[in-house]
Amino acid sequence: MEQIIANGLYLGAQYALIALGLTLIFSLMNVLNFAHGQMYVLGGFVTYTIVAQFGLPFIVGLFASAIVLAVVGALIEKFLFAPVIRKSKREESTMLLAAGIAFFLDAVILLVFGEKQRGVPKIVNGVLNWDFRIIMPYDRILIGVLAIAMIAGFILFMQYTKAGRAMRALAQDRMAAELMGVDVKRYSMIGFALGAMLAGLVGGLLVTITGINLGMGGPTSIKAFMMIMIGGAGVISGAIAGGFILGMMESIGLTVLAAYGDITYLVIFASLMVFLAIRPQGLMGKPWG
Amino acid sequence: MSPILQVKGVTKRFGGLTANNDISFDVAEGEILSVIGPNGAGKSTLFKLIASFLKTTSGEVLFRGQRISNLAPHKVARMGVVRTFQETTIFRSMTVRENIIVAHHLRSKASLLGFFLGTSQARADEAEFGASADDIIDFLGMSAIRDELASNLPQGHLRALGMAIGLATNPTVLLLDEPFAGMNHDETMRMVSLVRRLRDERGVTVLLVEHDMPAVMKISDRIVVINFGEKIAEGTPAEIQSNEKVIEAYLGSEDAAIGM
Amino acid sequence: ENPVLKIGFVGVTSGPAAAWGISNQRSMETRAAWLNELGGYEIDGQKYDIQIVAFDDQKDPKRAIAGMEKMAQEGIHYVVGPNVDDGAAAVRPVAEQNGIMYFPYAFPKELYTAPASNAVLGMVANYQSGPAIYKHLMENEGVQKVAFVAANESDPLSQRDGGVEAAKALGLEVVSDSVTYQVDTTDFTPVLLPVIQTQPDLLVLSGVSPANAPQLIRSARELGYEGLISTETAQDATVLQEGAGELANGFISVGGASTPELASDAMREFVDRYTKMFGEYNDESNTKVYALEYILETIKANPAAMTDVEAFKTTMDTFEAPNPYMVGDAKLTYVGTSSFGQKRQVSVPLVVNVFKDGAFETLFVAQVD
Amino acid sequence: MKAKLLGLGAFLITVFVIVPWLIAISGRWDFYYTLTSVALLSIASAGVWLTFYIGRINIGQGAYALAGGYVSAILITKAGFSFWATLPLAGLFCAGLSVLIGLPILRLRGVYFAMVTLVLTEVGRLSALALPVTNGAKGITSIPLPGEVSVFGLTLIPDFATLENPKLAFYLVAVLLMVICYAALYRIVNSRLGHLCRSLQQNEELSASIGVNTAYLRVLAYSISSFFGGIAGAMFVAISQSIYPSSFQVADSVNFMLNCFLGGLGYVFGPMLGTLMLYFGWDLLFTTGRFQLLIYSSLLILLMLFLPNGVLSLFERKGVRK
Amino acid sequence: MTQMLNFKDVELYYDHVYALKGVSIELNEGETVALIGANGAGKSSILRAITGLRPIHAGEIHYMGDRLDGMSAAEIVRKGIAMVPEGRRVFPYMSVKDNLLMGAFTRTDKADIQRTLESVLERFPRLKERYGQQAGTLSGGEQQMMVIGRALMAKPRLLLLDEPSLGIAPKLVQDIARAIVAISRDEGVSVLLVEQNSRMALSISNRAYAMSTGSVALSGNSKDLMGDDRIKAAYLGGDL
Ligand SMILES: Nc1ncnc2c1ncn2[C@@H]1O[C@H](COP(=O)(O)OP(=O)(O)OP(=O)(O)O)[C@@H](O)[C@H]1O
Ligand SMILES: Nc1ncnc2c1ncn2[C@@H]1O[C@H](COP(=O)(O)OP(=O)(O)OP(=O)(O)O)[C@@H](O)[C@H]1O
Ligand SMILES: [Mg+2]
Ligand SMILES: [Mg+2]
Repeated sequence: MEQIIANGLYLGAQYALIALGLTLIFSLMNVLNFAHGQMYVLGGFVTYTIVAQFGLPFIVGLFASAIVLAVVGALIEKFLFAPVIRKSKREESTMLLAAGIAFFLDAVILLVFGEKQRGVPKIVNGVLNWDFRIIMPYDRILIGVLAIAMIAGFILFMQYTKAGRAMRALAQDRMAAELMGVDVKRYSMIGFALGAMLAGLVGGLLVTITGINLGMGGPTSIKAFMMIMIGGAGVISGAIAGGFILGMMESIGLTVLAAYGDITYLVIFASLMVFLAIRPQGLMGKPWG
Repeated sequence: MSPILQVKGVTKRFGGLTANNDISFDVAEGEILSVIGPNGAGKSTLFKLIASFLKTTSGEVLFRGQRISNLAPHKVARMGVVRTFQETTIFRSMTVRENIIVAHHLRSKASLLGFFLGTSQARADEAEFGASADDIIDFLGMSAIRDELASNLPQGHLRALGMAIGLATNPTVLLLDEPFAGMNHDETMRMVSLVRRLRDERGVTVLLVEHDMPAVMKISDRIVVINFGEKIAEGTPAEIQSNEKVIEAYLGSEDAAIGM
Repeated sequence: ENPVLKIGFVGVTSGPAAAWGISNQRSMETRAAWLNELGGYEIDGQKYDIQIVAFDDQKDPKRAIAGMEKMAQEGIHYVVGPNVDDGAAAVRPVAEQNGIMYFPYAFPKELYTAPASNAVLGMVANYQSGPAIYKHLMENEGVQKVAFVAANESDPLSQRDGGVEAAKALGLEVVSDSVTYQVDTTDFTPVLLPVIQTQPDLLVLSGVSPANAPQLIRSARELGYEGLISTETAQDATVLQEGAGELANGFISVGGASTPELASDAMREFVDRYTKMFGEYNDESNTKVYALEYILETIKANPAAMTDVEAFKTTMDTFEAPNPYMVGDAKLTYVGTSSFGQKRQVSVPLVVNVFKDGAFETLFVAQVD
Repeated sequence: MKAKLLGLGAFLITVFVIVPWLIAISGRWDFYYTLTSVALLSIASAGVWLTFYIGRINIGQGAYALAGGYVSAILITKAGFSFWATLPLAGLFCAGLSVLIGLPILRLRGVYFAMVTLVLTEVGRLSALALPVTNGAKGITSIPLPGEVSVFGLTLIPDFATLENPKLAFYLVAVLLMVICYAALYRIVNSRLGHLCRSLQQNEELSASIGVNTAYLRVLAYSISSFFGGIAGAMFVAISQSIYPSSFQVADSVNFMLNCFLGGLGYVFGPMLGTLMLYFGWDLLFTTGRFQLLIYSSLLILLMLFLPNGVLSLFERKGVRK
Repeated sequence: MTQMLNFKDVELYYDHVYALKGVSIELNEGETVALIGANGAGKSSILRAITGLRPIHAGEIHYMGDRLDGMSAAEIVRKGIAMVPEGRRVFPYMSVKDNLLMGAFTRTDKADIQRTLESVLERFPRLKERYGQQAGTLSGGEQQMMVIGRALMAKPRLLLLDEPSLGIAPKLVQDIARAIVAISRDEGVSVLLVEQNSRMALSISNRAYAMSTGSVALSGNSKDLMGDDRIKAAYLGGDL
């Protein structure tokens, strides 16, 4: 039982961090960023390159991932999403753009980093074994703690800084925010960059544990979609809740349903659909979903 | 004469908040009845309950003696009880005329399959809707904006369009939520006389929520006042205007310095 | 200028499963460039330049059909691929209608059993390697209890079912065979927890992709599992080293011909050329060097086969040529009679490897008939 | 009206006469399958477009294509049905299934609906893997080609197995289906049904207030959409003579949606054009080798940048009125 | 009196609808100017043009010696112009406090912001009671007060109000009208007020412009206009 909870927490922390970036971008621009998973993969490869290829410390790689992805995010927002949103009649059109960007990043990642699975050496060795009730390698604990710290940092940033407040305002009413003197173009870009940066950071964190390969992008996006759906799209607390809930569901489901094997995920997915049918806005969703 | 609409002890709670508390009143056929009250008093909620867009917590609404609360909203509309919205609610990317034509849905005699196949009944329906839409446009004096995209209209025209949509359904009882908001005096008075004509010429019973007191006093046969979800007064405009409770809660006393 | 002989490749070279097709395509391209550099490949006294025509099917069976149509359009009669079961099954009608022999890396027996006759299994199937491995481990390591895990996808699940059957036939006790995982799993601890609790002696990762293998191994070891771990698919040493480090030591997988004990000079040169051409070798390619070699050698043996697959089929029954990639007097022949009732499989050595400190060591070598 | 009829005639002549003729003289026989795919995928996309038309982003069409495929495959292999009988049955089965699924999930809007349908595709795949009737991971293979249909000894459709050129036959059937589906779609959009769908797309509450049974209409549109998905899936099974849980997956569902965007959500024929461009585009870029995906995605992004309202918006008129 | 705002020969259109066909209005420091007119006359468009929410297609907008047209909304706000838009536009999921603080977004002096905050809360005691509540759950009247307060948080020199009485109960409209008078009197803020309640607007303003379909039909002293027959007929009505 303890093990299940520990696994769920660890999974939940990393999931929540992924979902946060996605939900931030969604709330600011109403864009469902299909390329989020690819950004995560890119982050992983950047850290891999810095750490495994250049032999620099892990923390440098992590920072590099954050910076590279923030820049990529900013550029994508400024030159792609902003003009398309301005010109298109229905905001869903950005989905095609997002999908195009996802394909594009896939192609770039394949050409630059190759098709192989990559990983960096463990950053901490050893395994915590509490009487066989909880078995958890130290590096996982470290990554989990780092992820939670980042989530906390992000919440504090959004809640108490001027930029955070500006972004929240922007998400709720663009025009009103503009009238408050918020440079909406700039803050949209910052928000997108921040979202991309979060994706990159998770990629960088996880490359030490799960490694990274080009195929992880698409499924990661889908998982992230599920999380923000559970919690409520565009809501920060919802993304965090969704991440932890999905983490727990996987952890519990895989254990409880192990005997039935093939249907674990079928059950998880189906119960998700039932949940949403009952609660169309997710847990903490706002009516504007 | 038995009332066309009876609101019987209607209560609505949202979580801990009681938006409507045990409200009862009757509406006679062909009457124009206004519901007034401070912001957040529960007027729009009451309308939504009558049109069955919300489910009542307790109590019921009867239309011609038949219970209509908690039915599906389209069924209530079909019976002839139609609401317009407080927010300017229209079909944004249709033209004014298209908006009104679509709103004729209830009058179609042909089935959806019939429309799909283009039967003669369907074509007759279409022609009739077009003609009727033009009628309504003329009636409301909107011919200048007939083919304008609804999303381009200013506030005032949106209200008029909202009402046109309501009219197109050929209602027996029409619920208008703040139809005069955002209109100046001149326009308001035109709308007032339109609503009157609607009642006089088409026999429509009208319920309305409005904050424009001059208009309310002019148009209403009777007024119901709600405060904090409770009915605090009911009567003719003259009675309401001099009701101390209403003045205190809602009307305020005249102040020449600000022209009111 | 030599005339050109086009050989096709239809497989997945982009997206999540890109690794499978890319290692495939690259090994073909390496070999073709090599042959062309030598002045072309001689068939019936005429030298041909070998050209590889590749089509990315994105792991979509519908695209795979389009790819096969493209091959037919290009006048190609020999195609390597597709990489997965559904694609291999989907292209069958096209291949048969257009007279194309194809060499899938997919295991469904119907593809190779009559009335089907145009598909040739390009590697050792798991239902052939599995029993050999289990038997070896039973006899040498005293394995009694086996557990299986597989990704929740067609190919791995089929392979798991095959493995379970084989293990039972050998008299092994299967303690867990129902646990599956999504390919995008990022943490395998919850997946493996119930499996490890059944305390198997051998943990089989059925049809595991090179991306998932290191994580699974790592999670199992971190959970305190001390038994053996094996798979019937080919793996890449670098990937294992990076992803699991020394935890991967002792991991048993199926390899090709590049293990030092077996590799001939030609194999080593192949690896060199591959590395030069594409920057990095992929050990998975070991199992994928053969298909092209078989096609060319068979055509050489019967030049009529160049345009006529029926001639190819007849030749297959008696075909034999030296295996350039292996030391000793290994032969290229077609096998499969016992599995499919006809010779529709290339004969490659069944090399079983053990991972040790960043490289594979040969555990044993067997043959498939 | 006249222009429309002319356009229709030109289109029919193009797809039924000119295309086969061009293929015959150019010898590009591979285009038959490409165009057959385009026709079938555009039918599925048309379904997705219809759900867009009621204001729902549908990323779940793959699930219905898969279900349709399985229905056809199972009926043929296990119950001995003729393929031609299974084709409408597959569509009807999907329509029925979509009513069950649609009733609860169509209450969702915006991204919530989109994401639930995305999950639905995955549920489809996992169900196909888990159910016994679908033969699980092993799929259903060696499905016979469509057989003969005859009435009183008169052969209406020949047995495909005996045909010299089944490619052409599949092409003609697929295109015929496409023409029928788009004709139906066109009628839907341009009849009152379409206007009501549009009202739903723009404001469901208001729609209900004018007496539209929104729940019914939503389910109706969704089931028509799923019907399209089902028959497209069944046709593919006939061509590949096999089906696996992965025959239609998330990527397909996403592509169906992209086809609609690319062509333009505001145009009935948008999904057809979008499918042609996306599918054919990938095929044509096959010569660019390892840069295929890079070029393809770059083109996609550029198209979106310059024509965010779909390719067909190119032909729209603009102007300022005083 | 110094001129503060000069809105000269401005033309503006949306997709293909002309909203302003050469409109000129002026506003002096300390003045309250009312804009009245029929629906769709272009009143809101004038405010949108001033704050840069909509680009203008001809004409010029000058404010205290700067040219506003071409500037972004954010820059214009920094110049001391605050607007209360049509339909309130609160940030519904932020607390009253955060909404108010958003109003001071362009300001940096924390102590000074705090002082303004206190004065706003003093002016609208209701907001103090609801300080931590989510703005979306406020009643219509409270929301209206909050957005006026929010605009004041920017310490503007020019305040633009678009139909502050829309959908507000009569008693609250009176409160709002009094607040506007007080703001202009106490803080010397100039006000440009768009109103449908013409009687109220004319009573509390110094000057007024009456608009009809994209141009100015009448302008002048509010007192005079109140007596003007044309105004009476069109906007005030005889029968109250
Ligand atoms: N869906 C809902 N959930 C929770 N509370 C609600 C909901 N709808 C309305 N309320 C609350 O019920 C109360 C009554 O609201 P209602 O909209 O009926 O007021 P109103 O009288 O129409 O006010 P106004 O004149 O400002 O339009 C308000 O406090 C409002 O916040
Ligand atoms: N976003 C828009 N797109 C297209 N046309 C618009 C838009 N906003 C306003 N218009 C048009 O511009 C004209 C002026 O509109 P504006 O909002 O300025 O009027 P207004 O005087 O404020 O009216 P009201 O009192 O009804 O709010 C109207 O004819 C309207 O149709
Ligand atoms: Mg209301
Ligand atoms: Mg206005």
